Amino acid sequence: MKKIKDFIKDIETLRTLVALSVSFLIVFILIIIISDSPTKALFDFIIGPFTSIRRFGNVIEGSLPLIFTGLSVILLQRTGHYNLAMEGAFFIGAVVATAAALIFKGPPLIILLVSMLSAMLIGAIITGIPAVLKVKTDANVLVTSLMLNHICLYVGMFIIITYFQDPKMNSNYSYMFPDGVNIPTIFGVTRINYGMIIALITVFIVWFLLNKTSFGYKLTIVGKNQNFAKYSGINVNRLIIESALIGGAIAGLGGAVDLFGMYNRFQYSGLTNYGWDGILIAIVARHKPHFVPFAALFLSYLRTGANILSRTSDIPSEMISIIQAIVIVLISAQAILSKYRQKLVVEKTLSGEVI
Amino acid sequence: GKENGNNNSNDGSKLSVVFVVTGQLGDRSFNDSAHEGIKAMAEKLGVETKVIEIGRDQTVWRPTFEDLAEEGEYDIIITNGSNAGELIEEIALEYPEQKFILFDTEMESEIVNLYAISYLQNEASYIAGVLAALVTKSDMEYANEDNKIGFVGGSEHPIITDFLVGYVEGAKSVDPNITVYVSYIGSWDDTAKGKETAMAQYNQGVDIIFPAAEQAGLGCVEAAVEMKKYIIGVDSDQAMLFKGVNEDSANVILTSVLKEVGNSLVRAVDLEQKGNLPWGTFETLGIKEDGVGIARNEYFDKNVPAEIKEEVINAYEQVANGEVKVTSALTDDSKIVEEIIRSVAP
Amino acid sequence: MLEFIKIILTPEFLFSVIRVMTPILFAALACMVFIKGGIDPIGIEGIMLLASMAGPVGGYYTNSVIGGILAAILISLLASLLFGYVTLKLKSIEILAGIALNTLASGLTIFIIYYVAGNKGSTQSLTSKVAPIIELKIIKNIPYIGKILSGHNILTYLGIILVFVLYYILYRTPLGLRIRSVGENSAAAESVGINVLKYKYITLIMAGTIAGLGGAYMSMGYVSFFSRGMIAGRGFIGMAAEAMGRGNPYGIFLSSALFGIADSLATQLQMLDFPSQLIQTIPYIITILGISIYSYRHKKVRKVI
Amino acid sequence: MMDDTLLEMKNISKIYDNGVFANDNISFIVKKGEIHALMGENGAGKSTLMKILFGIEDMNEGKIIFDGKDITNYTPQETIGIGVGMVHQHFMLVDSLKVYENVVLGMEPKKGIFTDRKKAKNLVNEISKKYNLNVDADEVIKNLSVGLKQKVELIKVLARDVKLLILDEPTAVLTPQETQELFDQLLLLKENGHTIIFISHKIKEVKQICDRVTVLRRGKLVGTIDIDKASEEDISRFMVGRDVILKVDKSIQNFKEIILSVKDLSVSNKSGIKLVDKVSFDVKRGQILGIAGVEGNGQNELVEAIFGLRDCSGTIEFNMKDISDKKIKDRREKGIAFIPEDRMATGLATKATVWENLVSNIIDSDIIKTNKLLNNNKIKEYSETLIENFNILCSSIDHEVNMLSGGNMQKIVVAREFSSNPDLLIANQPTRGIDVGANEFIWKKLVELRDQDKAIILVSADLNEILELSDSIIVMHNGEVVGSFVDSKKVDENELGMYMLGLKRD
Ligand SMILES: Nc1ncnc2c1ncn2[C@@H]1O[C@H](COP(=O)(O)OP(=O)(O)OP(=O)(O)O)[C@@H](O)[C@H]1O
Ligand SMILES: Nc1ncnc2c1ncn2[C@@H]1O[C@H](COP(=O)(O)OP(=O)(O)OP(=O)(O)O)[C@@H](O)[C@H]1O
Ligand SMILES: [Mg+2]
Ligand SMILES: [Mg+2]
Repeated sequence: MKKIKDFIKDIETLRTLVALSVSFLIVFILIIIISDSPTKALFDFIIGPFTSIRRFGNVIEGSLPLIFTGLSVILLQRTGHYNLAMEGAFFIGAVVATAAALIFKGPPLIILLVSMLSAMLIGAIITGIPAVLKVKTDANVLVTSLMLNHICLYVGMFIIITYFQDPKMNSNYSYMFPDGVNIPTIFGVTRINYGMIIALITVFIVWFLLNKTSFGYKLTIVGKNQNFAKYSGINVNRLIIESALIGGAIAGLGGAVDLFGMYNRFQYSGLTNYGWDGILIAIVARHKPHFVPFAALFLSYLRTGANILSRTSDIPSEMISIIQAIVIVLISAQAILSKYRQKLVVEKTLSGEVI
Repeated sequence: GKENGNNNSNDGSKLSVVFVVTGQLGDRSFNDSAHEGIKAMAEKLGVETKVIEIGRDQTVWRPTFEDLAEEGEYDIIITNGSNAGELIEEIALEYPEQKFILFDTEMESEIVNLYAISYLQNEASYIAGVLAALVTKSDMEYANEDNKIGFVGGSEHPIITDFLVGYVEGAKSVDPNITVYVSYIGSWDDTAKGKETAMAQYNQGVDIIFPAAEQAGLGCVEAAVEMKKYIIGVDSDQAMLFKGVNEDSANVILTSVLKEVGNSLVRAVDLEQKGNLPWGTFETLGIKEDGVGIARNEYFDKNVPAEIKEEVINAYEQVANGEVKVTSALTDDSKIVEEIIRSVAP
Repeated sequence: MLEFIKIILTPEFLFSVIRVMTPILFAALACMVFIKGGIDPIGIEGIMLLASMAGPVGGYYTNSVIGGILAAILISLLASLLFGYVTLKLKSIEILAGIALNTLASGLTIFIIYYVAGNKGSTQSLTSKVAPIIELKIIKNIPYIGKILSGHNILTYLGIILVFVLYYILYRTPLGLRIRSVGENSAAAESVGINVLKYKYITLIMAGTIAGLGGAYMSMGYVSFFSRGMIAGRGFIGMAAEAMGRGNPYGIFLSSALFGIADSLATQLQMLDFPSQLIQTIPYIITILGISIYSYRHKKVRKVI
Repeated sequence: MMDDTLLEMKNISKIYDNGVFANDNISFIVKKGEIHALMGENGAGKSTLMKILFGIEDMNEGKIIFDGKDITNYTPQETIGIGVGMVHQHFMLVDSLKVYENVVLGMEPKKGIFTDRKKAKNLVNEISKKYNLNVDADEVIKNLSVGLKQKVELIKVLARDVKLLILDEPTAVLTPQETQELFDQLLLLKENGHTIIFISHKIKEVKQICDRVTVLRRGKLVGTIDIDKASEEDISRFMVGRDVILKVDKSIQNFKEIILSVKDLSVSNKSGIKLVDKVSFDVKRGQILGIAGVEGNGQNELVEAIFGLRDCSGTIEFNMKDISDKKIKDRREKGIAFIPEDRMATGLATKATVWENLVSNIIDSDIIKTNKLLNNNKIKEYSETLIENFNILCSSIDHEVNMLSGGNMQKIVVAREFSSNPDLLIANQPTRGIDVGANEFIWKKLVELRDQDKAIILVSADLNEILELSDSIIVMHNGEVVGSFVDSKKVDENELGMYMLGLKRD
């Protein structure tokens, strides 16, 4: 006999599918209204990302930074605080990785390692600041972390422009990284690189931490009821700081991986927004690390499709953000099928089909 | 699409170009200027055109260019090279069949399917500096005693610094003791902050500001109108944009530093149609080549006193015939550039 | 340095503080109402952006200032209610819907102004309608003070009045009591027969209206046109100000003023020869220090007694 | 329908979203003017049934008729409108609001557009005076003790003119005196024609004031009987299916060495007022020390300070070592366990799962780990053992705790704290909201622990519990120890009461 738990899982999957279809339907209607060749547009949007290896590569590449920030958000928000500093940590991680790559001399692999470690360190420091301030002074984490993001941006740009800008470039780009200081690609045609492996290892580590260690258990408890955590003998303050540090290190690492995987010099001109994306990813993945890659792939797929759409069709580029918004909101709409679900549960329970 | 996009004049079919905007249209600046050029091509040269906006997020740039080059649907891809230059070089090598025209950049390697145009904005802003220095000491209605002029940038950026250094040199050529206030808004979009920044300068006795801040610079114009001061526009002929819509704004914009991105693109495509575009080279357009300049529109005529006009035109000629060599932030030593800017700091 | 202190004491500087503060104050007050009613305010940025777009567009079509402001309020109400529908009815997660709303607004505003004004950057080509400047009769003539307090945009005064009005509504009326109870413990509110949904929607309407006014201020007061992305993070800063003011209207007023001071200070410092990026960090550093010191003292006081 | 029927619930069925069959075809009738008891084991479905009646939960099937009107699909708003009031098992209070604000919420007196605060406060004061419920109208809810919160809940319903009053375990957190006062008022209400549904696990209480009792078991109706015709034993048999005698057989006292020694312990509140004032006492192995006192006289603060949940001055020696600087974790590791007064705020993370709540005290130990890593199988095994031993009704250890019935939540706390086999167990209201069967079980467990030469500090509002279990008793009044009895047999209920009310002291 089927467990009610599994049965509810099935309904949940069904709900997601229905939500997805509904959102695509709405998008479809929008496209019909705007476009002269709606079928082609829709094809480009939905199938487009799969029409060439390179495009499919784009989907996978695009998911990389999202995986890191998604994981980062899971850790940062685990203890129930609204730490948004992953945005700044990601950016400053890339800045510091650039600095390290351009300052240190040695074998490329060592430089890479040193750069990534420095990125992790600075990332941890950045997200750690709001946590420490919270614990020591009770300052609101949302406020301090939002402010820190701006500070990261400006200080980061200052560092790049003042110390590392390549005067040969007509833009605020750094010098080129030394030869071999990059993350090599796995498949020639695409830019999918070994950063993917790092990302997946990180996913595993986070999953492991949260599900297999007392540390992860304690984080969950702190997030669900601080009083209870304290009463259980958990050192709440330490955990708030520790989870922030780890979350920031992951975001910083994400910055470094994005940098060395996709570019050969520092070229961000502003905050990347991957941190905010991380919130979406974390929510869609229901704060479970092992769902993060899928959520990231999905968002990346959506974006790749939308980019192809705006390139190949007469749909204005602004529609991309509108379409994204619709899909994201509907995916998380819990109410879809809730009546049906309730009805099914009742039926199954009454008929004794499930326990 | 066609299987490749290299030949066009041969088979007699229409030349097709695509303008890839690595940013957004509506900046009232180089992207809009280029866009004007694209429209002109379609009208005057009968070229088939398409515009694609891909925003500032660099991760989507490569896939877009690769897709376009691979499909080969357009003969020429036109884009801004100051940020995307390096990327385009790589892709141009990868897809030798596809032609690219880049503006706002100089290419060093000689890639045969690439053509680049760069602009000596420092020359035009030199003229603006001359004008500003003359205006601030003049007895024009909104000018005051103080010998102070202003510059507002969006953020620090090599191209912005290039504008700045020319402006400062021009002003110094009129009066070496002049003070130039320099502020950065920290954003290219935030018009309110732009206004705030300009007002802070005006409150210090500055009476004319040259903002190079894209959209955020529009806020500076408002500050000028409200506080009865002057502005020098940037990139496009901004006074004319306000003509008939908002005369107050049009009247405080004494002139604009023009970067003729559109015209230069039209010229390049025209040459290509005639089979004369020297692929694999780059050209630098300055005042002499009319690639940059200042706007001499009706408001300039109406609002700028004759003796100032005369001196401005004088300076124009000096730069055009090479008598005056303007320092560049893009090619000259950054120490020297800094030195010049610092020499007039308050 | 002395020079600089002189600048800060000029009435112009203090005047600018109030101007800079205004949109943040609106944003923070809207966030406050959202949070009191138990609704995540992260979509404030998008709501204000839509309103700032609708102001000039509405003003253009109706050829009146009131028309513009009403259009701004209307669209932010729509956005706010849409957010409500999606989260309350479809039960989407609030933060997600809020972020989506911000994304939507950034695209939709450009889409609309391109349609209306033919330009993707701004609505400058539309004749502008600006909310009037108000001279305060008596105060105007007081030396120094008059120059600081008089002559602001009518919306600025409205914002300041709203601080008090909201205080009284939230803390002194049944409506406020119900909103706060619904926001903090909806089950408790429901158990005494309060229609939770109804008050959620009232919250959305109130906060939406305030956010709409804030957006209108940006494009019909601060400057006279809409430009792409013109809210530029002020909604988020408003969220921060709300938290810093600990959800109390007066506290929020003070923290918005602190933001205004810090921001104006940085603008002044820009003119000195310091690295511009470092100066741009000043408002944010001041905020972090401010909230830390304030919270620390609060915490200590709480501990001692 | 008979004339004297006020409420009829017909064939009510309720299945929660997670598949729990909480009410299975339940029908019963409440007559006008009666006090009708609803009884049953923890998780029997009492609260669910009442929530359905009140309109807060939907039902899957059934019909509700009130005063001749079909109110099956009424919202709480409408239910309140027709004169039904309910005091919920778990507080329905807005923490940051003041007492009077909570009371008038939804029926605010107005002055113009403003709330008439004076009137609101007067209302609270009037009712608290009339029903002897002493609460400060201006105090903020989150500063109140559980007992006071319960009083606010009562004032809340009494302030509304109700025909039918539903009270879901109102006496669980009241002292005996308070309970008596409440009963006097309930009887008064009854005289005035009001009807009351009264949920309680205490058969004595039910016998005392109720007319009829309806019993549920495992979601099903067992039946309704007249109180007059049934003895306490009958009722308990009806409920649990067997005789329950709430009495414990204790072996004679056999105190060993001192395990806990508290000297001059003081605790102050926010405004510097001493809640616990220089309290000193010892607890020995093999001893159950009862702390008696009227709610709010410092018992709570005292035991929280001993466990480390509050700052305090003075010394606390455990096994001869000063532990007053030690963290809670250390105190737990040294062998102290604690059942807190407020299960919802402190004792549980209600949004966490059942297993997460069961293992919080052993998370660092090897019991649920292999190679230092959490082992799901071990966790499952461990949790299920506790669930079985303590007879906790829950369908899956992965369910959130807030899906359990109140009594079963309490059992989770108790099970967890017993599980570490502590040297000293501090039990603050351990049997609050627990059914007779489980109550008996927990008592037995406490005595067992004592007989293993462990020590127990028992705080309870239930004097009967204190007298029944304790070897020794201290009485607290106004933060001070006003009486202490090494042998609990030397004192009776009345005398204790005198001490508790501060009328007598050593
Ligand atoms: N011709 C110009 N006139 C005025 N401003 C210019 C000009 N060229 C560049 N700028 C300014 O320099 C900035 C950098 O331009 P660029 O084309 O290198 O890339 P960008 O993506 O717009 O830069 P960023 O992302 O740093 O804002 C532009 O945003 C613009 O404001
Ligand atoms: N929100 C809920 N979701 C799922 N199941 C629930 C929920 N609330 C209660 N239940 C389940 O319904 C059953 C009946 O619970 P109910 O609270 O009605 O019991 P009760 O008779 O009031 O018990 P107690 O005496 O312990 O308060 C229990 O098995 C409980 O686990
Ligand atoms: Mg002057
Ligand atoms: Mg119950």
